[in-house]
Amino acid sequence: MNLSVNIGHLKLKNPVITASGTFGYGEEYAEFVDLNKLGAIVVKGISLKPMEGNPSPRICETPCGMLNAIGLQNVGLKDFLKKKLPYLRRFSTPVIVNVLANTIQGYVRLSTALDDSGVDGIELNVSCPNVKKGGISFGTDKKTLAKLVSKVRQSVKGSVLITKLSPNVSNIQEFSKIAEDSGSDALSLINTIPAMAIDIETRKPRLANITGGLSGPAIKPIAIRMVWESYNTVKIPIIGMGGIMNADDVIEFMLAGATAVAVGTANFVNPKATIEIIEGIEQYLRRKGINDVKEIIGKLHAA
Amino acid sequence: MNLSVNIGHLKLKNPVITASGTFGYGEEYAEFVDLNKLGAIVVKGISLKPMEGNPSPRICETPCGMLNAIGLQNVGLKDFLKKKLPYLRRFSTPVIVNVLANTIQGYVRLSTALDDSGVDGIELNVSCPNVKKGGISFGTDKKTLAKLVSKVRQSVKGSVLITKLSPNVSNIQEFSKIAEDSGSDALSLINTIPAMAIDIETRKPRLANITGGLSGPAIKPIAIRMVWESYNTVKIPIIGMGGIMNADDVIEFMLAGATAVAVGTANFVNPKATIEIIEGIEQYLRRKGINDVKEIIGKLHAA
Amino acid sequence: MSRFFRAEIVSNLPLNNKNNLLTIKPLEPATEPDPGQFYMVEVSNSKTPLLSRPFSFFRKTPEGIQFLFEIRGKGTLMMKGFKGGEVIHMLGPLGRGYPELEDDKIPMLVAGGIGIASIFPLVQAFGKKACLFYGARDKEGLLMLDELKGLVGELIISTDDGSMGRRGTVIDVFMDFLMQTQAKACDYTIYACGRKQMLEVLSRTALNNGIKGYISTEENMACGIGACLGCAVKVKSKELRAKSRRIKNINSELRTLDYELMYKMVCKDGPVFPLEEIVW
Amino acid sequence: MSRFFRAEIVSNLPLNNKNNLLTIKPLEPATEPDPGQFYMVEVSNSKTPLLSRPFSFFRKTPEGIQFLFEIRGKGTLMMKGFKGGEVIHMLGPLGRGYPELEDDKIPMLVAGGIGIASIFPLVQAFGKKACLFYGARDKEGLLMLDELKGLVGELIISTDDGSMGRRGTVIDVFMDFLMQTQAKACDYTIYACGRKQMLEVLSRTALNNGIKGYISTEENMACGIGACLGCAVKVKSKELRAKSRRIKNINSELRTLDYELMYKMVCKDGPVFPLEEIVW
Ligand SMILES: Cc1cc2nc3c(=O)[nH]c(=O)nc-3n(C[C@H](O)[C@H](O)[C@H](O)COP(=O)(O)OP(=O)(O)OC[C@H]3O[C@@H](n4cnc5c(N)ncnc54)[C@H](O)[C@@H]3O)c2cc1C
Ligand SMILES: Cc1cc2nc3c(=O)[nH]c(=O)nc-3n(C[C@H](O)[C@H](O)[C@H](O)COP(=O)(O)OP(=O)(O)OC[C@H]3O[C@@H](n4cnc5c(N)ncnc54)[C@H](O)[C@@H]3O)c2cc1C
Ligand SMILES: Cc1cc2nc3c(=O)[nH]c(=O)nc-3n(C[C@H](O)[C@H](O)[C@H](O)COP(=O)(O)O)c2cc1C
Ligand SMILES: Cc1cc2nc3c(=O)[nH]c(=O)nc-3n(C[C@H](O)[C@H](O)[C@H](O)COP(=O)(O)O)c2cc1C
Ligand code: FES
Ligand code: FES
Repeated sequence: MNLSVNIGHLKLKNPVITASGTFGYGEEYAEFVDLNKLGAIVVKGISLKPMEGNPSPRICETPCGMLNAIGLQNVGLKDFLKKKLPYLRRFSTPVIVNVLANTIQGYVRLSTALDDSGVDGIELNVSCPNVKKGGISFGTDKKTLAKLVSKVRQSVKGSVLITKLSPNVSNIQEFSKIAEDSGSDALSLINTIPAMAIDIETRKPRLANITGGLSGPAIKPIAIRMVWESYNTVKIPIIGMGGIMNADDVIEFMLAGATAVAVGTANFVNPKATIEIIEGIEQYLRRKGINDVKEIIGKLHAA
Repeated sequence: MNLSVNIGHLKLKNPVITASGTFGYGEEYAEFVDLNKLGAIVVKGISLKPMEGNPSPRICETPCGMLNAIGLQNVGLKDFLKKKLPYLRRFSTPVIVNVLANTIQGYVRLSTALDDSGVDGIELNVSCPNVKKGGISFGTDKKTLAKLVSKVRQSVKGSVLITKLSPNVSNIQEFSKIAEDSGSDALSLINTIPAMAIDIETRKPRLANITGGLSGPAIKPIAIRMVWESYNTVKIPIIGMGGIMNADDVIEFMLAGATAVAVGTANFVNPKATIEIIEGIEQYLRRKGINDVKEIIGKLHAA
Repeated sequence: MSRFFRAEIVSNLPLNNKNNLLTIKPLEPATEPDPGQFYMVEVSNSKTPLLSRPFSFFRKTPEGIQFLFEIRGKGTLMMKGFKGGEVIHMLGPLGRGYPELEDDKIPMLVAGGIGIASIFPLVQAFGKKACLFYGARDKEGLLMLDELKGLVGELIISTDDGSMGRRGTVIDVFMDFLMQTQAKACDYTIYACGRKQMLEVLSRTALNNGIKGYISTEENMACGIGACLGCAVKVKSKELRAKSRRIKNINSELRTLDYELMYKMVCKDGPVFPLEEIVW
Repeated sequence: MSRFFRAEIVSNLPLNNKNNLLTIKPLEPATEPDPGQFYMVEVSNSKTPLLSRPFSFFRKTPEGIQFLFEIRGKGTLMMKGFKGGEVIHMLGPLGRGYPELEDDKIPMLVAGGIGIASIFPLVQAFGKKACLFYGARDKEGLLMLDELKGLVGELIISTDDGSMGRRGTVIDVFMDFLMQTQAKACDYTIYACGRKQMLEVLSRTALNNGIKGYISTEENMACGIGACLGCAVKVKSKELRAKSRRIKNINSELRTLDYELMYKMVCKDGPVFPLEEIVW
């Protein structure tokens, strides 16, 4: 049975990727997961300089989901290349680095350095606040997004360039098209959805940062819809994510048009989730008598 | 203890309203709920002409939520005034009519007729597709929204004018401000979020309409965030809704800045939900030694 | 006396690994159900699954109200876990049940699989004068046979795989019966419950043979009381109904009729409808 | 041998209406826990609540691994419903436990409320040479007293409402003790677990009196293994730690230090930290 899929010129053993920020730098899960078995590993978002992150509480639970406001804590580009990347290189699995900055130049410098370092993929997290634009995120302003992606495109040669769109837009098709036209090799969606929870006893927000990003099964129907809308608009492959807990969820995303998927919050609930999901996909295909997982991509019977 | 709140010049016995489309035309729930006890009743969205609605399946369940694509089935303005309104008039509870159209003129004609009929409030459902604009919803285009609300404003004299914003926007503050500046007496948020689910056995979408609106506890954190952002932007009262299942959820919405709340999906799970919630609010206030519910509006300790 | 009441689980007996017999006792005064009516059952008080699930009134015993349920997905899987003594919320009886039988008519009961749950009260009501066609995928799917044998006049059993009774669908068997029978088609009244495809074929057959009858339909439900408009089923308007005797599929016509309310709600106007009323 | 394993509920004994003693038996070879380590417990396989909850290793018995838990919210309420025979997933042992005691030192164990769960293994390890300060809101909150009496050298009990032992917080009692004691402060090593406020006051007191020690901290958790970065606790950098002996609140300084990683993860670097390391 063939589980392999292609994201741009990158060939994945199978469609199951780890979602940025939910799988650490890979090493944290090596005890539970044979990293060689994964389709690809996307690491926690990296910035030029190390970032301290937000005060606690950084996470809290919500109905069928969770909020997080980690504040993009990360070791920074230098330490990532020196301390984290070498470890990941020991595995045959492609490494995709999620990058974040608050200026376009920042994204360009990061991407250039990572491209030179030979990472397999670069995922632009465009949900970050743009300091030049008074903090509104790159991913919700069409012109800015176009400029950002095309600038980065020029400097990225070897790595696959993936744009991780913000779900916080009225019309995901438009933004998908912009990312494609600006030179992305693939799209990732969806990122967490801005949300908030309040402790009615203390009257305090449940997160020190007040608002945070909603992830988990709660957002799956929104993610499925966006993947499907995006699939009907662009030709480049889509990495679908948002609330994937098991293989059935993956099949749902792929039928909606995802070429690959990313597993996020599920890793926290079950550190072996990615592996069990890969096995589950095989079982589904076997049960349905399908020998190539690519056959189900976008094969929703909508009529 | 004082539970009353004001929405524009409309005084509600308590902050608990029924969410449009989830409480029929009131009569369906009269067997379970003393309609006189409610803060207000918002009826199913009304259009000029009766609407047939979508084929089945119209609803399906999702993690901590549900999707619906009813297709705006309703009896139409004429039958509503003749057959439904008289019944509701028998109760002391204010009646708010949710209206929908696919042209600005449509909204204006509906609102004028309803205003003349003396209903207490008119709630503009601006999430409907705008035929003039190729079907993109009124609520996601700033100019259109401004035009729609101000035009309706001119023709609405007696009724309180409420704009029910679409959650499907990047920046709810902007749209809240537009609705306020265009003359809304109050805001309702949030409406359902566009979403989708697929049956992986049949490969068919779970809704005949393919996509539908996500409601229920899953969307509560998104709704709370939008109410809070909106509260920090406008002066007019906000009717908060989205996943309210119990009194604790209501307190959370009010701390975030809602003056009143609407209970939707919860009615399906528990037809007595609204009444139990009103009792629950009283208990909370008593426990906290608060004698006026207005004291908690927007009283989030954010620092 | 409210139709939304708390009920105690008296027992939850597994009939086999796919079907359970659930008995509940209302803890508050509750309304008496009619044959064909149903209840919305709260699957979990932790609200996952969120929505209640509809189940037909199966039987009333001294212990309480009984339901037959088939394990299909999340909700029914959790219901399999119901334990005696637990308390759940229920809403019902709901909807319109099966109409009375006109005197001089012979009741033909047709049950596919778990559809027997809805038909059973009719078996009790009509007793010996009833003729029951009861089919399932395999013999695992045939429930309560001993009780049924004792009650009905004629019990004709079938399974798709032939593991019990006649091989074939309940419809095949029903057709054969129509061939042989002496009685005139118009002497019969059909009462049927089962999967959509079965009800569709049955209705067409009935219409073609001029047999009147009633079928119990299913749609996903949320409120159960006609408020959410979620459980719509397409029905024919009066004028169209006449035509439909001749026309196989009239969806085409329907689509062209503007602003005619062509939908009824399974939970409120149904679940039981005259078989000629439904649009397939 | 994986730290993520399936475990069978052996028993789930209510000690009173707010606290339970849970005993589980790993169904796969599992790692031995150290005092102060914890496990992530799957609350419900229906995934609501979604996230596992962290609980300190309390005791190992022939029956299995034991946990003491207090019913606080949704998750622990569902755990109250755990029945013998049920199978759940667990992740652990996790984090860094309490360091060994330096020879010539006297262990002072301080437990606030359910914090006793984490301290108990130390009681077993240090036995008679340990002195345990154990406080709770009321006597309902004081658990396992008989076992404790038998084990520790000195057991000093207190309740906020005075319903048992001394009236006052465990800290008040601890301070009084420091006044009277002959031994030099530096002879002691504190091991403490309890609510934030208690640990903060205790740490300040200890610092002011030059007593070394360790405290077990709490933050909301998702992954339990240092991957989500959700359970951050603010710690002092080496250079700042020196100062802090004098400075009460040094958050101000911290904020100004650019790009210094000032956070550690409770689940991975902790939950136990040297008490001078934490920033309050
Ligand atoms: C009026 C009425 C009476 C019914 N009486 C009985 C009965 O007596 N015994 C019995 O076993 N079942 C009965 N059903 C069907 C029963 O309600 C569904 O099997 C049940 O809701 C499935 O829930 P689930 O969570 O297990 O499945 P889900 O996980 O919700 O879905 C599993 C499968 O069941 C289908 N399904 C879900 N809800 C319904 C529904 N309301 N109707 C039909 N299919 C559905 C889904 O489309 C899916 O294919 C009745 C349905 C209706 C509308
Ligand atoms: C390392 C560690 C060890 C622990 N050991 C024990 C133990 O041995 N026995 C015990 O009873 N409890 C222990 N706790 C606390 C326990 O994890 C929480 O009480 C539990 O997660 C609450 O879950 P809930 O769903 O009932 O409450 P929720 O509904 O999640 O919340 C109820 C209240 O508990 C608070 N809470 C939620 N999660 C945590 C958490 N991880 N830490 C602290 N407070 C929390 C919430 O902020 C809220 O105020 C430990 C916590 C940590 C971090
Ligand atoms: C704790 C946490 C941290 C995350 N950090 C990042 C990040 O650094 N960069 C990014 O692009 N997405 C980040 N995400 C978003 C996830 O990659 C993913 O898009 C989202 O969680 C939806 O998937 P899920 O529902 O399976 O978790 C994070 C999510 C979580 C829960
Ligand atoms: C079945 C259903 C029908 C609805 N119909 C309408 C409608 O006609 N007009 C409208 O403005 N909102 C409608 N809504 C949205 C609700 O009024 C409410 O905004 C949304 O469901 C969020 O609240 P909830 O999570 O409590 O249900 C409908 C929601 C549901 C579930
Ligand atoms: S289930 Fe709500 S109308 Fe039928
Ligand atoms: S809980 Fe995830 S890092 Fe500690």
